[in-house]
Amino acid sequence: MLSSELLHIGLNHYLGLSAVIFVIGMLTVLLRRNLIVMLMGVELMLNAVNITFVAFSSFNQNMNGQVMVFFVMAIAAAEAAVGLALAVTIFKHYKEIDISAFEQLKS
Amino acid sequence: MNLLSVITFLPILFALVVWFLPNEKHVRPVSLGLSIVHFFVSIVLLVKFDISSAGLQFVEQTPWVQSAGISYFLGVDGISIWLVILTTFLTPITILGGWTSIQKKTRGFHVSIFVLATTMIGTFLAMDAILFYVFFEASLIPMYFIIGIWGGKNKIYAATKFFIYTMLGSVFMLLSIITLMVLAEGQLGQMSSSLLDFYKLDLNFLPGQFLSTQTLLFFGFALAFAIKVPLFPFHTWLPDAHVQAPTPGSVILAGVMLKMGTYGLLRFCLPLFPEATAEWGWIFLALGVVGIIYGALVAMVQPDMKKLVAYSSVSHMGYVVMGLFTLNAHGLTGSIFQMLSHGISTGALFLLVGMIYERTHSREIKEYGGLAVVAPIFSIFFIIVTLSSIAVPMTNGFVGEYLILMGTFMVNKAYAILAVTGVVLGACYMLWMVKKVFFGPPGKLIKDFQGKNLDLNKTEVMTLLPVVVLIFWMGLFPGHFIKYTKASVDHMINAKQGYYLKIEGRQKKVATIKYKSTRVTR
Amino acid sequence: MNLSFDAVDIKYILPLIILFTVSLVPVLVKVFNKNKEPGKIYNFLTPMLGALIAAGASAGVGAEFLSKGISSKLLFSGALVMDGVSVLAGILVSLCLGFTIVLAKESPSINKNQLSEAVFLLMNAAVGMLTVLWANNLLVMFVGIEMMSLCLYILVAMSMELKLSKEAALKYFVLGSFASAILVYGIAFIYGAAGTVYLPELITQINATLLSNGYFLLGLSFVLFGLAFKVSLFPFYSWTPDVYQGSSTPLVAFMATGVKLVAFVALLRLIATQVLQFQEAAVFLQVLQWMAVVTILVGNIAALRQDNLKRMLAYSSVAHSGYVLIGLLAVSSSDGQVLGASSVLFYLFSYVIMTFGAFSFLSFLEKSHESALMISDLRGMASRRPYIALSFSVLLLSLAGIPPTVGFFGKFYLFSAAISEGFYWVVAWGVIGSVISVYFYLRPLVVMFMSDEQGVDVEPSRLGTQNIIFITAILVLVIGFVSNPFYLHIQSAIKTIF
Amino acid sequence: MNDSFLFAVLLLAPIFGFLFNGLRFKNKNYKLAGAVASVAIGVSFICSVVLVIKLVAMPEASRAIHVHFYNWIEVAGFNANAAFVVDQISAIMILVITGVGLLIHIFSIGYMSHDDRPSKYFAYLNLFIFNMLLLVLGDNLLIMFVGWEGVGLCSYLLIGFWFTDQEKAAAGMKAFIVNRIGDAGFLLGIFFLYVQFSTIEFSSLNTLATDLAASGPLGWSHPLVLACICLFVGACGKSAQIPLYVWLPDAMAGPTPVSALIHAATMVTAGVYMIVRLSFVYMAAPQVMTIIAVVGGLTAFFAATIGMTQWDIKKILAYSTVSQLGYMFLGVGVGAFMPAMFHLMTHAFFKALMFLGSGSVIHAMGEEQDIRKMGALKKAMPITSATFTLGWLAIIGVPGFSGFFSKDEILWFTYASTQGSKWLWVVGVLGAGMTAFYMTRLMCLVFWGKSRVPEGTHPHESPASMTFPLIVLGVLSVVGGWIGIPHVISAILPGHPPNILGHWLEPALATANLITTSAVVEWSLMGISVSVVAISGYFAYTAYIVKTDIPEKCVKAFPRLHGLVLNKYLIDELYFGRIINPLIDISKGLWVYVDVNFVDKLTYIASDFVKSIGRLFGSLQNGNLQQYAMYIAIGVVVMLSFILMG
Amino acid sequence: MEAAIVFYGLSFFMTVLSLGVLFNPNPIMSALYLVLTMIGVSLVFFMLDAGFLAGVQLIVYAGAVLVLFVMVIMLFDLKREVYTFSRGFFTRLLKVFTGVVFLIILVKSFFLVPETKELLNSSTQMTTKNLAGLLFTEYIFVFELLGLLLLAVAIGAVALSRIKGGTHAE
Repeated sequence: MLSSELLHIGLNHYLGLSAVIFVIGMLTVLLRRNLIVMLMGVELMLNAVNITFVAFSSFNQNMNGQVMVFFVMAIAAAEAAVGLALAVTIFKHYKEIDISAFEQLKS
Repeated sequence: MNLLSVITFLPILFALVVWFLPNEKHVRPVSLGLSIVHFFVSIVLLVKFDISSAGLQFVEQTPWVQSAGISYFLGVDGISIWLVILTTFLTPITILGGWTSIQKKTRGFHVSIFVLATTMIGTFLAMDAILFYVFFEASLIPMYFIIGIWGGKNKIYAATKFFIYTMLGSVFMLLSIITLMVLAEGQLGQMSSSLLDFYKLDLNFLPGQFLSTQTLLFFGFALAFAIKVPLFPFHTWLPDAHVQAPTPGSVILAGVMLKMGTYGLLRFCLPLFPEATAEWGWIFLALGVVGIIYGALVAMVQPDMKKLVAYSSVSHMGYVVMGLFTLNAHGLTGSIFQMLSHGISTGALFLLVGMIYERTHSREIKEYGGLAVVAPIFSIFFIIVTLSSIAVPMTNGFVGEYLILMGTFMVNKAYAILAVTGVVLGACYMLWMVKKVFFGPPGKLIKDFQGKNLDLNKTEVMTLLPVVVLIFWMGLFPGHFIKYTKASVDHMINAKQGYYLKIEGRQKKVATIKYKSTRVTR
Repeated sequence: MNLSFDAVDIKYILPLIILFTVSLVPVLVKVFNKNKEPGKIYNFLTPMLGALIAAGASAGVGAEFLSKGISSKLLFSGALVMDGVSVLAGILVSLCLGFTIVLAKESPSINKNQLSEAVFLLMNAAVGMLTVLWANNLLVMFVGIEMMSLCLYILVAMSMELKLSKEAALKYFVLGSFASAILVYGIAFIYGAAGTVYLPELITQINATLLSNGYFLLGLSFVLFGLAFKVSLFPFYSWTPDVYQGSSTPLVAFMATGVKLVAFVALLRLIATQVLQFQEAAVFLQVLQWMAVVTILVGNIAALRQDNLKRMLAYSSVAHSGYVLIGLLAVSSSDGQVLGASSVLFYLFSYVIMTFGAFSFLSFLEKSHESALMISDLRGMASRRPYIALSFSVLLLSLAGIPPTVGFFGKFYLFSAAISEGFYWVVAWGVIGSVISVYFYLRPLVVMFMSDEQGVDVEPSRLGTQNIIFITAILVLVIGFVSNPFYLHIQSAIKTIF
Repeated sequence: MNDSFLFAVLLLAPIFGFLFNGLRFKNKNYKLAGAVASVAIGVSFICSVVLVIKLVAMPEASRAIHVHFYNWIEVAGFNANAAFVVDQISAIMILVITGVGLLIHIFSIGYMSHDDRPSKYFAYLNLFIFNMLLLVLGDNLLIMFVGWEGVGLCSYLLIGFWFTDQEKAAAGMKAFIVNRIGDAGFLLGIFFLYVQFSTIEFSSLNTLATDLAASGPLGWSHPLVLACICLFVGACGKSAQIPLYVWLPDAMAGPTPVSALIHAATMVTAGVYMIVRLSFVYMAAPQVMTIIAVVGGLTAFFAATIGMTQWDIKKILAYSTVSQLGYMFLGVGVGAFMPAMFHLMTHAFFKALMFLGSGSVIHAMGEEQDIRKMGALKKAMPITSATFTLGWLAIIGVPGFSGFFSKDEILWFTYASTQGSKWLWVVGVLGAGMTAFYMTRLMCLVFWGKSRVPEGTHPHESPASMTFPLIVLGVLSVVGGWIGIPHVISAILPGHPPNILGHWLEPALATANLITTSAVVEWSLMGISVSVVAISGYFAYTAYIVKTDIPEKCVKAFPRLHGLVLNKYLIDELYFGRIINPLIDISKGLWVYVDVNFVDKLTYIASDFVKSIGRLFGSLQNGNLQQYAMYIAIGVVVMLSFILMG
Repeated sequence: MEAAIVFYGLSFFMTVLSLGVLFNPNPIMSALYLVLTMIGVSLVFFMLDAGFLAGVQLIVYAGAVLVLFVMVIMLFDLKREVYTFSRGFFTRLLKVFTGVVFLIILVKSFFLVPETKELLNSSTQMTTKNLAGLLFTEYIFVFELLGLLLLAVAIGAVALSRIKGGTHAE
């Protein structure tokens, strides 16, 4: 029973995979100090989202999901661009990319 | 233009006039003149008032926010008329009271006073709950500035406390008003915040249970007013506010603003929630009694004159609240009368304390002594006002206090007997202060002023004279005043369940305004 | 669904097109001018005019709708919807943009060497905002939000001020992307569960079965959370004070008003799908109630201890989000919809006016890009600049909800909507929050009017900013006194979305 | 003349005097002030006389002139009209008040000649007369109360007239506050009566109470009984009865004519007057009358004991007044309303006389009041001495003098009334004996014996304006009693002079039933009291003139008792120690602990609580970006789990 | 069966690789792990019968975006980090715990409704042509907006890199 359920790869398996990657991406953002690696975490999350979209799209036989993946990808790229530009700017001024150096604004 | 609107918004016009007055030196006399004009305009109201009617008179009603059933609805009846006159009467007096004590930003001060007058009159005249709330809350702003800008050393603390404390109460009132409006929508078919519509509502009441609509709403309103009154134990903002406020501020605060609380109780709590009032009124009777005794006892040991008078206000307002919750004609009439007389006598007391403070820059009672020698006229005025404050017959204080006590006695003998001790204690603290300040050998402060003229000047005498006249007028001929309130009070007693107010006079557009229903029926 | 679109549709998105086209002008001028910063005409007047024309175009759309009696129109095969809310909010966003450009021109914290880029980005952010307002589709909404956010990330970082603005941009960017990821994850789940991301289709799809579907619940939650981040509701508000404090003030004015307005309209559209009206969704309502209450309390309480004026206003804007959420709660029930939504929109409009005014005041006073305006700096304002001080007081009192300002009526509508749907305890906490808020709103008043020492000297040259303060203050009073026509317009606009 | 006009003049003449002098209060022309004031009172006196003549002319059954000016307070059935009445009772009072008042005004012209502010003094005095007239003329309880409080106020002002002296000011305050306690009782009494009868008019009250009493005895908790008790508390305050008598001795701080007018002749008798006014009501509550009788008897007795030990001439007279008032209350308590009124009147004459006499002495001695420093003033002040002697004879009750008739009448009623008791009679007689003792002592030490006047003081006779009133009052002290000669005495007198006063008052008063006894009993009781007085007076004469060491021996024999009595039974100390100081302590406690540290503290606690939450949020907002991201994550997780699982 | 093996194997590798992104203290290594994960994602797309997207994924992500990342890392000359993770042991623990709980909740909620659908390979609807069709009809507005977005971002990124700020800019 159990094994057959495990062996039959269904929608939830893909979603589970995407969830794993999403959570790992999230944890990257939460845990890593390096701004660039944090960006990578965000990318991971967006990729997980893409897997979800595609999985739903394929299992539901609905093409719209794939179109959305297209947009998400573009936006992920744009975000990466902005993030890296920001990183460059910051690094240029402070020679520092560790976000724990930026804690002036608080309370 | 309706008379009531004129009376309400004339001060705003005056405020603009004063604000744009080219020469700051003219501000005082012009304001005084304008405020006296205002007073006479309000006298027209008194003259035209039909004393035989319990209904609303001079009604003015135009839709304001139709979508929520809010209207600009002014009306006057026997309950509110004197409070309006009291306000217009005290305004010139406050301006005179600030004649010398307000030295900086005179323009702003007079503007604040005028704006304050508008908001206070509006509070008393508004027959629409939201309009009432708007005026009620808006009155905080000018008062806040008056305390905060022209106040004493600790003015900011006092002003903020005053503002927030009062606001705390009134937001729950807002909550209750909105609930009533929503109920009105359910029961009358349209949202309305007109008091007249509120009176028609059938509010669910479960005897003995706190969590019933009527009880909760009752307490929502009552809390706001109890804080404003202020009823024990919500009174602690008052001494701070009074001590820090400038003299005119104290006069207006004690003279009129506190009455907004008792007026609210009378206008909202009693007629709107008859069952809840009957069931829970004892709390207010009891708090009134506690306030009377507690205020008097605490006043007895105050080292500061203004604080003493402030606590005496707590005591006196305790009488008013007690009178209101007797729910009989004697108590109600007494309360209305006491509101007036407290406004006059306590206002005058603050005025007097302020006058002497200006000269000596101290309010410490123990530093005075023997003031009567160096300031005999001042002493005479002070003692007259003191007598009014301790309710000596033939002064205004007596009539109200007597009627309230009698009303209470007819309802609950124990409370009345307890409250009567307030009569004794009142004499104790006031006379103690009089003794310490005016009598005895010259005190520390007075020694410095020996030989100098500490007595009142002509302006000050002119300020106090109308007050004294009124003190005796009200004391000797209370009938002149009671006759205006009689019909309304009787109506309130007779129509306890199912209270309603008729609109007198011109019936043209007013009575029934159909609001567009805001609901989309899906 | 109609899979084609009409060229006439372009007419309706004219505001967006105008904004984008005009946004190119300063940049192009700069490019063709050998990278030299163009003058006032291109950097200021043209964009201003563009913003105004965009607002006019929005109004024109509205007028056309009114004259033709159309309530709403779908554009681009249902990607966008033009209805009353789109029109009204669109006008407001365009006006905000215009005002922001005025502030930006006069503010010291905007780099005058990059003003053209800043204006370009601002206008593109506005394009994103308009998109969100018009979005009839979660994907469009997402892309619009991203467009708006990405422009704003860059704008925050472009401030004259070096350290704090970069930190703010960093935080805004990382947290914003994080939240976007959550939002889009939610869209994915909604897509998966319902097979569509079109809001009108969602309305037809939503039923009890869908609401017990785990995908849909996840999706709905994530979308709500993602939008809650944008409007800074608890527990997603943490970025707000830091980002607002670090950003240049004109930009904060734009973010605090425009972004919030837009994101709330998005939330409104989502909730207007009546998804929360089902018994199964009651748990969402509970969560939202708690969010509202805690947001109000957190915002107001945290603002109490702030001495930095900008940070204080930031926290106050957090609290205001909580208030708006109270109104949204009312939208979630079937008979409170119109009332709730109108109250939300009215409150948002009033909030936009007063918040914009308040931030303009900060912008007016800032001496240099590095000056952090403390409350104590306002000393003696009343005697030096009585009218400005008075206007600011009016704005603050309105923010505190003291009658007869528009802030009071906004709260009044919200509370009455919520009460008629029975959210008594939420409203009770709301009013307690507003009592707490009075304390910190009064602090600047105290300093301005009640202390006599002198504070910072005011630069007298910022006429535009000054006028904005006056205009907003007067609006606050006028709409306070005559709120009814405004409310009725909003109500008729709201009726078009249901 | 029109009745209303007469009343108006009667009442307003003093007010005119008050305003005239009050508005020029800084003026030092004592003659003008005094003249105006005296004329004002004189006008009132004339009006009173006219009114009384009118009254006499009326048929006996309906002797009352009612006047209604306007409705003072009128609320929902409650009517307190500004209405006045002259009937048999108030007729006596207005005559006494305006008559004696006039004399005292005249006396004051001389007495206040050296004062700084004579205008103020006369203004107050006139105001007092006005209030006193209100009190006695009022047709209902509330008007009476107005006067009641008004006289208290004037008393306050006049006691503290020399206010620069802390003690005098304090005495005034004490008087007012103690009176206020009584007034509070009075108010409650009014309430009880109003609740019971829905009226506060005297005539209706008396009729209604009589009807009520006819239906059977009333229990303690009946409103009427409670009303009577409360009103009696009021009377105790005003008339200085135990336990509220403490203010009267202190009240001697005021100018002596004031003591004569207010604290001997008129105001302090208001309590008696009030009870007499309500005699029918009180008759309906016999248990309260017993209380009154006991309190009166005890007051008479104890005040007399204190009087025996005092050295201050005015204090002695003050305690004597308290004691005499005790007699009056004893009288009303046993139902002897007429004798009480009679004693009230005679007491007004002789006590006013003695006070004025003492004033004359004090004036002559240069404000010296200690009788140990006087003596043998007979020679220096013959008129004062002579008139004082008349007063002395009257007060100790030497047969033939006014005090004899009135006091004896009271004692007879005490013995013979159904309300009375033999024990009370014994107390009364003992009191009379002591009165004789201390009054004789006073005479001995002041006027007779050897002079102990200190060097440098030259006592002299007072001016005519002061002696004239003395003479008039002296005469009245003698003849005043002749209008109320009891039946037994008149029976043996030539011409059988009728009991004019008795007949006069009879229709207006309730009367107690007397036990039928023979005239022998009455005569023997009279004999006993007279002999007790004689023995006691002789003893005093011996002790202070003949063998001056006796007092000291007595003191040494009972040092503690003497100390106790000398210190007025430590009642003041008791009040201060047990009531006033604790009250002040409680108040301070309330202020500090309840108001500042509890009620107000709660607001601070609330605001601190809010602030500490603010600090908590502040510490969460630590600036770390990843921390914020974590909040978002946690928020998502918690809310998700709530949504999906909950 | 094979599909299951492939899926599990791929999932395992992707999980390990993404954990590598998370845990490797050297950013450049993280970037490489990310590239590998992206490739894994594109494989997943293949498995889900979304070939076009898989290609785009490879080109856009693994190609362009990652090159950007690596370039920036190179530019910064980032070495192995001393402080890899955020401060505070308990905070880290809390974060990890949150993540785990999040995962559990997600996975649990997937199974709230019984799964019925089957993956249908090579269906006629799911073609690249259809994708393009949708993109240029139904999604035309978003598509165009995306263009604006990219333009704005491009200009913004340039502007950002040129900022000087501060007083020395004037």
